[in-house]
Amino acid sequence: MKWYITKRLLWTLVAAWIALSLTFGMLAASPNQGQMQATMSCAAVGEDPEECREDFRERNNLDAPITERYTNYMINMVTLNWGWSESRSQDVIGAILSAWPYTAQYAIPVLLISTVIGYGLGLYSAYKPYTKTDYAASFVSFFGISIPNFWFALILILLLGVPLDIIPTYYNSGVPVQQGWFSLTNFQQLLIPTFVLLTASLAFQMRYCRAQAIEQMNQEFVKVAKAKGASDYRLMIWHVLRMAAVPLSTSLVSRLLAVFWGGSVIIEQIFAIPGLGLLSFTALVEQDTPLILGTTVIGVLLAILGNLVEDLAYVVLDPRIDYGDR
Amino acid sequence: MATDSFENIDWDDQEVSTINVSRTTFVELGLFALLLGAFLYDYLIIQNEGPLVANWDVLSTDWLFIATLITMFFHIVLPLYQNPRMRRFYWNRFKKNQIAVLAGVFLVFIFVVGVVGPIVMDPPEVRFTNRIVPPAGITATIGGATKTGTMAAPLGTDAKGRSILKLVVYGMRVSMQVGLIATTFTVVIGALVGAVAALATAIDVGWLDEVLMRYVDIQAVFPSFLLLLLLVYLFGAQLWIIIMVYSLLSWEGVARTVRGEALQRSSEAYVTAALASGANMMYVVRRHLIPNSANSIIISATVSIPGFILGEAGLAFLGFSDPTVFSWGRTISNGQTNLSQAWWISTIPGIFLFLTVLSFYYVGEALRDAMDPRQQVDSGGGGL
Amino acid sequence: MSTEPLLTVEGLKTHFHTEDGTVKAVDGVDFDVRRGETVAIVGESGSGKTVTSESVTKIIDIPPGEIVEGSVTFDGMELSSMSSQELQSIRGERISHIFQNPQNGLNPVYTVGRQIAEVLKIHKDGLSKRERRRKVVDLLDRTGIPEASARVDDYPHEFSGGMKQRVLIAMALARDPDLLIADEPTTALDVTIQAQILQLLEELQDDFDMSIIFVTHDLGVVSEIADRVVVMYSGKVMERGDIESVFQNPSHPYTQALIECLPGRGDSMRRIEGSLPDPTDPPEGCRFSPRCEYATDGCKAGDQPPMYPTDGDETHTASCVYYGPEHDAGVIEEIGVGDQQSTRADGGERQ
Amino acid sequence: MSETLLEVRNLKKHFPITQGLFNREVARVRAVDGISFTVERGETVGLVGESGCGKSTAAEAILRLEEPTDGSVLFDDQDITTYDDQELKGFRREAQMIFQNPDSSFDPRMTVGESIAEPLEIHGVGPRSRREEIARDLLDRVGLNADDADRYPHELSGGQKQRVALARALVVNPRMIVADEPVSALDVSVQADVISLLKDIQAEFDLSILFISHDMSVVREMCDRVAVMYLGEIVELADTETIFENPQHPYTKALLSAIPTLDPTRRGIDSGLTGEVPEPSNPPAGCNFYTRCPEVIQPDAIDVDQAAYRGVMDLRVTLKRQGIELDGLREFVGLDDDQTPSETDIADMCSELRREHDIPDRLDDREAESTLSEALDQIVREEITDGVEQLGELFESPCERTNPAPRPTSAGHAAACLHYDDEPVEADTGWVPEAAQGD
Repeated sequence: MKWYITKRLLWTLVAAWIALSLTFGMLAASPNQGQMQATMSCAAVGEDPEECREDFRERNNLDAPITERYTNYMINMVTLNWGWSESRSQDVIGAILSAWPYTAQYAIPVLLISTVIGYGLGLYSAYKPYTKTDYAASFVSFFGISIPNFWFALILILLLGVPLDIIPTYYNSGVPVQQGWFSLTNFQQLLIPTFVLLTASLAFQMRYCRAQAIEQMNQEFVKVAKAKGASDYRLMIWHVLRMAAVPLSTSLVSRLLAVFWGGSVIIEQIFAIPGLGLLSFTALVEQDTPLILGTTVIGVLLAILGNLVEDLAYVVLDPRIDYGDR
Repeated sequence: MATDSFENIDWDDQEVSTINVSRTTFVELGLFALLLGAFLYDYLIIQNEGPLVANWDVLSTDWLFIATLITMFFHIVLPLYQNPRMRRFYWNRFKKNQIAVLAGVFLVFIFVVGVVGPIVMDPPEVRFTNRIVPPAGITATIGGATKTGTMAAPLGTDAKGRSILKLVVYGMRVSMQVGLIATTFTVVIGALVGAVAALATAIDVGWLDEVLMRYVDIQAVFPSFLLLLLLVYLFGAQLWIIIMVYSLLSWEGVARTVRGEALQRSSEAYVTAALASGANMMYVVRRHLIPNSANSIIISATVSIPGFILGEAGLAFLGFSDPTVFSWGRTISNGQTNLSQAWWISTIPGIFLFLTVLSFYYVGEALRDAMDPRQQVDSGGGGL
Repeated sequence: MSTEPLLTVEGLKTHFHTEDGTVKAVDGVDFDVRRGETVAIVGESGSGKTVTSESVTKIIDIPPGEIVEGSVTFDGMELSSMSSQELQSIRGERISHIFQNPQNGLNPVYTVGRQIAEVLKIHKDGLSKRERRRKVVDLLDRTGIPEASARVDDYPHEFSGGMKQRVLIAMALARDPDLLIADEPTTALDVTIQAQILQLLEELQDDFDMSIIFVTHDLGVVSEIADRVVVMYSGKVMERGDIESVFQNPSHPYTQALIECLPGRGDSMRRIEGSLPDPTDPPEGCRFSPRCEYATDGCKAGDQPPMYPTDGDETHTASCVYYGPEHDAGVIEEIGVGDQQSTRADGGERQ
Repeated sequence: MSETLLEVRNLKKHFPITQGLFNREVARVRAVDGISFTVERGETVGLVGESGCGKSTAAEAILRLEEPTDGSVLFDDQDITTYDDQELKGFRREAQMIFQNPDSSFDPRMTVGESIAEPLEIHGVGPRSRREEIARDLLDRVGLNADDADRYPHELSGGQKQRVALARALVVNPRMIVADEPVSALDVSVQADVISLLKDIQAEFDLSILFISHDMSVVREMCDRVAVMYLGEIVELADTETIFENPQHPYTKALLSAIPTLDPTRRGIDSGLTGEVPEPSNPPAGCNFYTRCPEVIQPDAIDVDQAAYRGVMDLRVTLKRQGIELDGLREFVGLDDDQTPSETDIADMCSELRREHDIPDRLDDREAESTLSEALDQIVREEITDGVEQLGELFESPCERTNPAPRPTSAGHAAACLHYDDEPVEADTGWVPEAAQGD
């Protein structure tokens, strides 16, 4: 057991290192956007753009050999000194730390609810396959994964926000500060964004759980359990769900993160929620390279951490693993 | 003459077996060579200035689109055409799912209009004279003035007076290009990596398989949308760059499927039978492993196409996509400002986007049921 | 053996509604099982023997399966009209089931002991944790698992095929059932392991005083363990009777054909022409008529002939017109099991 | 040319088990551990044994689908283990294979005609049209009709697919067919069809067949001679009737007595075998079968009832190969973890050990009984190693020391068992049939 866990931890570090190197590689290989932004802002102010470009390269020692820049970049990354954000005039880490609560406040509920309800629906439609409820459930799941989240948000704003105006269509970032994170108004203003994100993640969880559950239900040990006199409830939970949890656990986090990241940038832009999504959006608009790098790396590291959680869950859930193999 | 029978094969002169490239593959390679030649001519000789053919200046995405159409023709349309029995078998099972048939028809419509439309119809032009006109037959009050739509712009116009109908038609082409080109590249790269990995295990070059699969694990973990944003920012937002970035970021699913299929099939009896008759590993890969994974490739492709379309639309909505291209996402985003009065600007393209993506998912589901009975839930047997 | 049968199945019809039509897997089956008796249901694949055994306690999944007709009376209770809760209280308690493929009959993520204890918990045995563990160890020991007390906490993947089947038998006997339905329990096992399992079932049948329904396609196994036998073909019963009379004097042409095409019997093997009928639209008249060498037009019309007694023996009946009125049973030539060399070595010493 | 088409000499196939980062070899699965036999022209030789005995691996090693670890395979007097790729390809044309599972024997995307013609395509024979014509002709010969050629495998039944497999094997006009459990997946009535077709085709084309099966009655129907395999080795080889009428090796006897008979009046199925087949990665020392053999030879020092001796041997085997977990025993007797066992507990535990291994309470040989009860006492008091040693000294059987080579028996054929006196049967091959022995 320990050997497997240490192997997985080592692998997580290697993956993180490769991720950082890849982002550095992409940065180095690209025409440096930050530099273009600096020259443009100088030209606007009337200074000589060429000279601005020179001192920008100076400050970021872009002319140093690649290995030296690489090691600096890595050291900075590891020591959490991720550089200075021009557009927010604060250090990147600070910006991220100030923004993440706004994302977490709706992200965590979305992840939890979509998993609990998603698995519940998935199990139910696997329990009664090819019935009306199953067809209805699968249509809802198709709807959930097909509907473009930004368009769905606009439609909801159009239908609910404008006429019913009790549901705010824009997020007032002051509310959590004055009335606290769990106040009613904060809840109200998060209603539409959470619902939009929820449909997509719920749909994914449901489809995946239904497929795994149906596969497990065809196994012989379910028939044996039924022959033991087990009730349908005990069969579905203790046998089918418990067994499906093994494959489900290997994609619990990464699958959700994939759906989630896409949605959060768009949702926070539409509803002006000052979370990590909006942070990376404004960074891109302002062409603030360090901040862009920061938000991307946070996303990648979170995904890698999620992968580690999945691997450990796999070990706990499936006694069959012979601890030698991957 | 009496039917030939196996006894009278004279084995002495049958020693060497040539690698015979079939006629169709030969034609396909020829077409690709032609395409490459035209591209080099356009790129090097006339430095992409004037139009290449008649008045059609072939843009970067078009080259990719033509290459995709050629690949799709030779690997999907032609094989189905060549053996009717297989086609009938799959069609009978596919048409059991009426919604999928409907979705299929809709997709064909989108594809044809998307390809033909922009050739026939000139691009949407800005005319401030008839800004924000509602669709034909609908009256709406915009900024005090009430207007009713006319057939001139059947679906109404946007804030810059561009006809929504044209925007939608051009949007179809963009979505089709993104979906099909990116998927074709993902399939080609993924199948290649998957086959190489499976082959490596089969001929005991274990470490190569291990390296490839570890990279695939990393790529599977990366949140592709975030990376997309970063790469588009770093390398510019032209459509073909977005498509290539998408292709390079999301082939891991196909690689895993092809590798899994190939490994599982290489232990099947008909592969051992081929080996027992003297076939070498390359013959087995070419004749058995790759064609057999075609089914699961097609299934995973029909699921990845909508993913790419939604991704590009999201990018366009945020304003990071190619400004010169009329993507649905961009049109929806532009309609965001005057959403309350001019609801149609965002809604109509959104409906098309939603239906296209939904259709792909339904067609994908029906294809999986038709092609891969193993994954199908059989009626008898276990369960409650 | 008391005369009142423990289980009586009358006119059982179980159909499956699939996309390409209704599969009439079981289309009118009658048999009964007395206490302490072993009844074998024998037939080839597609004969409906498994569906029959699974219809008794409605283990088949509904939908797409459906028990269209027929009654299943067990110890005075009518099972076919029972609610699923009532059925659940019978399964594992009064009637238990073991299946063909031991390899994945056990849930791989729970220990063997826990899965056996589950039966006791479901049926509220009222034992304390320690007492229940002792009972599980005792059950494992009685089904021949070596070192039972040490192996109770092992996981299924640590057991061989033969051992897993013993665990499943222990699980089935946990609540001391009256009837055990064994669906081809030894088909997936090697012949020496099969011998051990068959012997074990015989011993346990006496210890637990239970009846057994033994479903198999192997006539050898039938003759080893069965008291009475039911021969099924394409969803219907062809022949039924005591083991000696059916094997000494097989009456229905299908039973004869089954016996004669067994390999290793010395004389040349007979082959059955044609192929299995399509379950969605079975042939008219006797189901075996399209492949039967004695078939007359009478056989090919109307519905399946009733179970006529053969040569005056009420308990040995066959569904064939030749044993009915105005037909001459002599037409079907006599063959018997006795006159063929047994594949078992006679010379070798017997333990 | 000599009558023998195939001669296998001391063929071995081991699979290394590797572990850890550098794939160190920690154990070897000795799937085939030195088998020798011959197949004459037009003869059918059966390779029989239970799952895990290595019969399928042997077949694949003979055809070099798996590279043999040791030994040689002579086909037409030439050793194919020395062939290079080109020669091997020529050999492949002469020896073909058919498989157990009809569903996975054919590529689902190829028509029946294409599958049959595939060996021709591999050997570069003629244009497509000629291959197709040959395939259609062959379909008639195996009892199907020519226009089945355009059908796909999923449209055929199991029996029909095995016929097509036979056609595919015949298309290159081979001299030998290796049939790996060709009828095991079929119903009895369909089995009869395929077996009689196989026999007719063998007669028509004078084929030699290596027939692999676990079903003794099918083997009796098909084969002229039978080799019985156990844990990677051949324990007995003779012509079919002798094996069935007068088996010599204890395993063959057990195998035959486990087969259910058709006659209900002669019931009583008792193979007398206990326990399971040992792990091939760590086969028992000496004779492989001693861990389960009902006729295991008692050392001269003792004379005990054979069943009781088998019980003691079972106990010794458990001690040696898996070890005994005393806390399981203590729990069985009702002792708590820390409680020291009283005298009666010790006695109970000893009698439980006896009961679990079917050892009677008292052995009739006085000396054996005292050694046994003393050893049990030590084991239960956790001095397991001394107990094992004590048991070993007295009860060790000669079968544990020597792995017997094949020896002549009274029935006129050889069996690898110490029951028969130690006279070498034949020079090197060991299993050369009497006929060849004579001249």
